[in-house]
Amino acid sequence: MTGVTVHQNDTLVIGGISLKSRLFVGTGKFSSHELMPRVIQASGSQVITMALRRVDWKNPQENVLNYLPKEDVVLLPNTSGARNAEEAVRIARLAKAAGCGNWVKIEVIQDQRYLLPDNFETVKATEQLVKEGFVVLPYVSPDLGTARRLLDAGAAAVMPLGAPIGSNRGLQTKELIRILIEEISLPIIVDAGIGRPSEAAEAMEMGAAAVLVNTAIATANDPVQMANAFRLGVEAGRIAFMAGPGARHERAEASSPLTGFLREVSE
Amino acid sequence: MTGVTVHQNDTLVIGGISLKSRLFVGTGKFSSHELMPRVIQASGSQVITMALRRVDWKNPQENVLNYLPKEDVVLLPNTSGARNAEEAVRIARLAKAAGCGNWVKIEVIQDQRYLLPDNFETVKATEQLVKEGFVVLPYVSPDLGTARRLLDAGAAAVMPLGAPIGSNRGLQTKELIRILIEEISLPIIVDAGIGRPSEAAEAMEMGAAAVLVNTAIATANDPVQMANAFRLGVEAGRIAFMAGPGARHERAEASSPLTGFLREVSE
Amino acid sequence: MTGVTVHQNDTLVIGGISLKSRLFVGTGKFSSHELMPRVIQASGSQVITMALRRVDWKNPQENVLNYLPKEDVVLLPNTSGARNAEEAVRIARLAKAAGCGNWVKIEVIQDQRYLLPDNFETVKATEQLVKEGFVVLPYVSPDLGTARRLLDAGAAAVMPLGAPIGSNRGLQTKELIRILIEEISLPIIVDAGIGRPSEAAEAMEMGAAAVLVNTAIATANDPVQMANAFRLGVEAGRIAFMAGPGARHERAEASSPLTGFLREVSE
Amino acid sequence: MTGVTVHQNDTLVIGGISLKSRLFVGTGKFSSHELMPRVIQASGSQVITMALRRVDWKNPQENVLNYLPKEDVVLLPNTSGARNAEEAVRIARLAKAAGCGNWVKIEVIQDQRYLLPDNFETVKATEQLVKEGFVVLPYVSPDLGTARRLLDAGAAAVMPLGAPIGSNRGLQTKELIRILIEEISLPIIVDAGIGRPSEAAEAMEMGAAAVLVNTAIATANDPVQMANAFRLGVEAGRIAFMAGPGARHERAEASSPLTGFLREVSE
Amino acid sequence: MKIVVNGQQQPIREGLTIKQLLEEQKAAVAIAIVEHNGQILTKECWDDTILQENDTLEILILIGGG
Amino acid sequence: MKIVVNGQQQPIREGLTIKQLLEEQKAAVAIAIVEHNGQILTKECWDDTILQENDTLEILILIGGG
Amino acid sequence: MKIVVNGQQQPIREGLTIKQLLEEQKAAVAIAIVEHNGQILTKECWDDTILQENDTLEILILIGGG
Amino acid sequence: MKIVVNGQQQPIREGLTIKQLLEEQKAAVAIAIVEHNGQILTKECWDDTILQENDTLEILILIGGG
Repeated sequence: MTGVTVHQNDTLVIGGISLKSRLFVGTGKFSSHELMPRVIQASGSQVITMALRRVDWKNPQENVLNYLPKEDVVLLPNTSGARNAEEAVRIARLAKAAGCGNWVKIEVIQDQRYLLPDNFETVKATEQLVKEGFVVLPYVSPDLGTARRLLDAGAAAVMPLGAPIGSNRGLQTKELIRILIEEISLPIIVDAGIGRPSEAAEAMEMGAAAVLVNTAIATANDPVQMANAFRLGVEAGRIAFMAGPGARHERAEASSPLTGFLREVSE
Repeated sequence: MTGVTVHQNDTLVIGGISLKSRLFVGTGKFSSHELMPRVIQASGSQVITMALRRVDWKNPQENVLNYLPKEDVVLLPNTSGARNAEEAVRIARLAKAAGCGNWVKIEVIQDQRYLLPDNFETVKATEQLVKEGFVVLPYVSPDLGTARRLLDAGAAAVMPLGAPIGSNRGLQTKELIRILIEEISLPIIVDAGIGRPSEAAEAMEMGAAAVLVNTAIATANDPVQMANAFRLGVEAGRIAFMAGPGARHERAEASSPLTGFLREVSE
Repeated sequence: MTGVTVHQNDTLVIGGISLKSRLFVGTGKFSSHELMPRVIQASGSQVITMALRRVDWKNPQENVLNYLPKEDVVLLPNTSGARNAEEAVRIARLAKAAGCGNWVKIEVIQDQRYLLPDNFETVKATEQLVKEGFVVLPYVSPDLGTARRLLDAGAAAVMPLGAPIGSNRGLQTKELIRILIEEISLPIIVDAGIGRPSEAAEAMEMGAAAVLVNTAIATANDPVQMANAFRLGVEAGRIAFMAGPGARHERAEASSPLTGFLREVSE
Repeated sequence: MTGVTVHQNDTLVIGGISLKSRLFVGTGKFSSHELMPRVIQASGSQVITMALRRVDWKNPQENVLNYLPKEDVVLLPNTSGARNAEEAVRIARLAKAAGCGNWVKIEVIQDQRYLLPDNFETVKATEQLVKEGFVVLPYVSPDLGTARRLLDAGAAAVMPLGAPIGSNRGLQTKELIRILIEEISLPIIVDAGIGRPSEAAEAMEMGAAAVLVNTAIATANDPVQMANAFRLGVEAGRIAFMAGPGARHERAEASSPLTGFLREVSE
Repeated sequence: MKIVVNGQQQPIREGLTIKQLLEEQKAAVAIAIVEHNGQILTKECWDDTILQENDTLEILILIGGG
Repeated sequence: MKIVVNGQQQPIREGLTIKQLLEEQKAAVAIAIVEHNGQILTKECWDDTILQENDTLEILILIGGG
Repeated sequence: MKIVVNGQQQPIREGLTIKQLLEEQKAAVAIAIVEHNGQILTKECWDDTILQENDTLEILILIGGG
Repeated sequence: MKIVVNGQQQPIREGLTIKQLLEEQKAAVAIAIVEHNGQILTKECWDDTILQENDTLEILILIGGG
C-alpha cells in the first residue's frame, strides 16, 4: 500500500472542526470494551458516538470514555432513549455536563420495531440545542422538508438513514438521500443501515459527506479488520466522487480498438 | 492513512505467480500514453492488459510496453479482434512471440453492439492454448456450464462480465457471478462493466478473486485518482470478505441499548 | 379472457365509500380532454383527481368535470399550488364549494425540482380539514412519524410517493412504504412515480391498498390501452397479495422431480 | 371488470400455432392433481408443461394428461432428468410417442444445487430435434452466443431463466434477457424464477414474448387465484409494452400545472 | 374603478356584478368557483354581488391534475 | 428368467408379454410409454412383445413438471 | 428516609451526600453524570449535596452506542 | 513485385528483406511482431527473410486494450 498521496486538502468541516476521516464510528454492540480502541484505530475515525444510560448497580459497567482515544477524536453522544424533543434536550445537556463536549447526535425514536426517528420532534430538539450552542447532528428519516427545517434551525449536518438501524441492508433510501445531497447545503451523513464497505463507498460516490457505521463493524467476525475495510471503502468512494466517474452507457463501448485484423482484406 | 497491517498473506495465485493486488487494469481508451505509468502506479495493479493491432503506417503508435512497468507486473495481452477460437489462438501466439509472456486473456466477440463474448469459441480456444502452455484467463458471459468446461480445460481463472464492456453499469449479472463463485473452484475475476469502486468492492465482498477495470478509470475526469480509488475499493471489499460481514435483518437491531430512561419509574 | 370471478367482496372502504377499483387516476397532462372519458373507462377507476387554477381569459379551458363520469366515481381534487397548510385548506374549501364533494388530496409543495411534499404542513392541513368534515388523503414523503400523526389527525389514507411526480421511476422508496404498510392501520396508497403496470402490481403485492397513476398513463403512446394495462396490473397485484405468494429461495427448488432416469441402475 | 377489448390480434405464433395467452404454465409441485384443471383455467394458459418419469410400482401415479384440457392447449413435455443432449433427445422422442405431440422443452441439467441448464448440450439437442421435426423450446442460461446458435439451429423460441428454478426471485438476469430480446429474432420466453405477477409483467414490458410459471403458482396459498393473478399480470405487461410507456425522468414532471395561484400578484 | 382579479389590477365600470363580469369575459360557463375578498361565492351569489373599489377576486376553473 | 425394469433386475416367468407384465402390476392404465431394449414401444405393440432373458425395459409415466 | 434513584425508591440514612451514596455502591468511579431533582450535578458538587427526603436522582453512565 | 501487407496489396522492389521494409516505413522500432505467410517471425529473423512475390505479411503493434 505504497499508494499515492491523495486529497490532502479534502477535509470535512463540521462545527468548526476539520475532519480528515469521513467515517464516523459507533461503539454499541461490541463484544468487549477492549475491542474499541483497536477498532477505532483501524477505522481511522475521528468522530465516535456513545450513549448515556442509568447505572445498573448490580452490573456496573466501565465508563466507555476510558476506551476511547483522548486526542484527535470528537465525541458524539447520542440521545438514544429519548422519545420526544424535551427528553432529547435533557439528554444532550447531561452528556455535555458528563464531559462529552458540545456535539450531539439527536435521536428521537418512538417506533420499537424499525427504530425510525421522529422527524417532527427531531426538528424541535435541533432548534433548542442550536440555541444552547450545541453542534447538532440530527438522525432523520430522509425527507427534504425535514432537512430544510434542520438547515434553517442551524443543524451542523443532516444524518438520514440508509435502512433501519442494525439491519445491514445498505442504501434502501438511496433516491431520497440523493435528493438531500443535491438540494441541501449541509453535509449529508448517511447513518444507519450501511452493512458493507461497498455500500459506504456508494454513499460517498453519491456525494455524501460522511457515513456513520456501527453494527456492520461490531457484528463482523473480525471487527478490527472490518473497521479497516470501511476506512478503505469510505476513502475509495470519496476519491472516486472527486475524480469524476465516467458516464454510464446502455450498450458497450470497446476498450480495445474494434478494427478487425488478421482477416480483413481491402483492395 | 497510518492504517493497520492487513492480510499480509492474502495472495491470489494464478499460473504459479502470487499477486498481492487483486485489481487488474486495462490500458485502452487513455487520452495519452503518459497517463499509463501513473495510473498503474496509483492502482497498485500487478496485472496489465493490452492488445495487438495492425500497424497504421500513417499514424504509427508507440509500443504500449514502453509505458508499462518492467518489473513486478504480469502482462495480460487480450485476443480482442478474434471472432472465433482459431483467431484467438493465432493472436495469443503472436502476443507471446511479441514478448508479452505466456498469459493470455481470451476474448472472442462476434456481437458488435454489446461486445458479448462467445462462450463456445472461448472454451475451444482455452482448450488449445492450455495445451500449448499458456496461462489462460477467458472472458465469458457468466454461465455455469461454460465455467465447468473452462475448469476442465485447465483455465487459470474465469472472467465473467458484470455488464457490457465500457458500460460502467456494474454488477448487472450479480446472481450468475455469485453462483460461479460458489460452484467453481477457480478464481472468478469480474471483467467488464464495473464503473465505480463501490461496485468493485461489492464484487470482492461476494468472494470474487479479483476485478479487471479499464473504462471506469480511463474515462474518469482524473484517471490517476480513480485508479487510486479502485485500489482502495478492491482492498476494502477483499478485507470485508475475509472479516466476515454480519447478517442482514429485515427489521432494526438497536445499536444503543433500548432500555428507556429518565422517565421510567418502577415500584 | 373468460377469466375467473375473483375477490368479489374485496373492496376498499375510504370515507365510508366502498371501492371495487384500487386504481386511482389523475387527469393531468392529457393531450386532449376527449381522451379522459375513454381513459377512465379503460382504467376502471372510481377515484379521479383534478386541480383548481385561475382562469386564463385568453385561453379559457373547459371545466374538466364535463369530461368525467357523473356516476360511480368519487372526485378527488388536489390542493396543488399550495405552499403551506393554510393555502391547502383554502383550496380544499374552494374545491368543495365548486362541487367536487368532500374528498381532498392534500398536496403541499415548496420544492420545484423534485416536487416533494412538505410533511409538516401536510399534517397541519390534515388536522384542520378533518375537523371540517373532509375525507382527507394526504400526499406525503414516506415517513413513519408523519403517517402516525396523519392517523391521529383522522386522515382517511396515507399516500406516500414511490418516486418524484412524473418521473416514471417506480418504487424507489419501497423500503419505507413497506414499513408504512406494516405499521400504520390506514390504507396506504402509492402516489407518484409509478411508471409501469409491473410497478403498480408490485405495490399491490406488498399490501398497498391502492395506487394513484397519472403521468404513466397520460404520457404513454396509447393512454387508453395503458389505462387498461394498469387496471390489469393493479388487479394482478391485489389478487396475488390475497393469494399468498410462495417463499423466495436462494437456491433452486425443482419443479420436475429430480430423480434421474433412463440411466440409473440399482442392484 | 367490464374491461376494454384489447389487442384482439396480438397473438404469439410458435410452431405454426397462434396463441392468445402468453402465460405458459407448469404442472409440477401441485398438492393435488385436482387443482390442475382449475389452475389452468384460471391462468388462461394454452401451453402446459409436464415431465416423464419411471413408474413407481408401489406408488403408481395417475397420468397427468387426465387432468389437462383436451382442447385449445398445447402440451409441452420437458426433458427434465436429462444430463446431456443424447438423453434429452431420447426423452423428447419418448414424450412424443407417449402422445404429447411434437413440442418439446429441452432441459439439460447437470448442476443439482441451482439446476442451471447446460447451454452446450442444449444446443446439440436442439439441432437434432429440429431435424426430427420437433418444435423445440430450449431452456437456457441467458447468453447471446447460445441464443444465436439456437436461432441457427431452428429453435422455435429461446427460454432464458430469470432466476434459479423454483427460487421465486424474479428477473435477476434482466440485463442479459433484455439483450436477448433486442438481438435475437425469436420469441424470448422467460422461464424459471418468476415469483410474482409483477415480475411477469415486467418481463412482458421488456418485450418478452411470454413467460413460463410453475412454482410461483403451485406454492401459493391459493394456486387458483395466483394463476388468475399471473394471467392478469402477463396481460398487463403485454398491453403496456404495446401501448408504449412514457420516458423515465430523474427529476419530477408536474402532473398538475405548476403556476402558483391564490397568492401571486402581478403589476 | 379598479379591482384585482387573479392577482392583476383591472378597471371595471361601477355597479358591475360578478355575474356580469364573467359574462363579459365569455367564460362564465367554465368557472368553477369564485373567491370574493377571501369569501367563497358559489354560483347562486354571483348575480347578487356588486363589485366595489379594490375588491379582490379569485376566479377559478377545474382542470386536469394528478 | 430375469429382465431389467427401470434399472432394477426383476425375475419374470417365460413367455410373458409387456402387456401382461404391466397388467400384473395393476398399473397398465397409467403407463404413458415403454422403451424396450432402447426401442420405443407404443401401446399397440405391448401385446405382441414377448420378453426375453436380459431384456431392458423403461416403463414411464407422465407426471407434473415445469 | 427515602429517595428515588433511577426510578426506584430506595431507603437511605439521613445526612448522606451524593458522593457517599455513590461510594457505598462502589461505582462512583464509573458514574458520568448525576441529575438531582432535575438539576445537573457535576462531580465537583457531589460532595456538597446532602440528600433530602423524596429527592430524585438520575445516576448515569456513558456506554457504547451508535 | 507485389506483396500483401496487413490486408492491402503493396508493390515492393525485389530482394527486400522484412527489416528493410520496416525501416523504410520508419516504424521498425514500434513493431511488436510480424507474421509472414502465416508463420510468426520474431525480430531476429527479419533481417534474414527476403520477401517473395505474393508474400503475405501481418505487421503488428502492441496498443492499449482492456
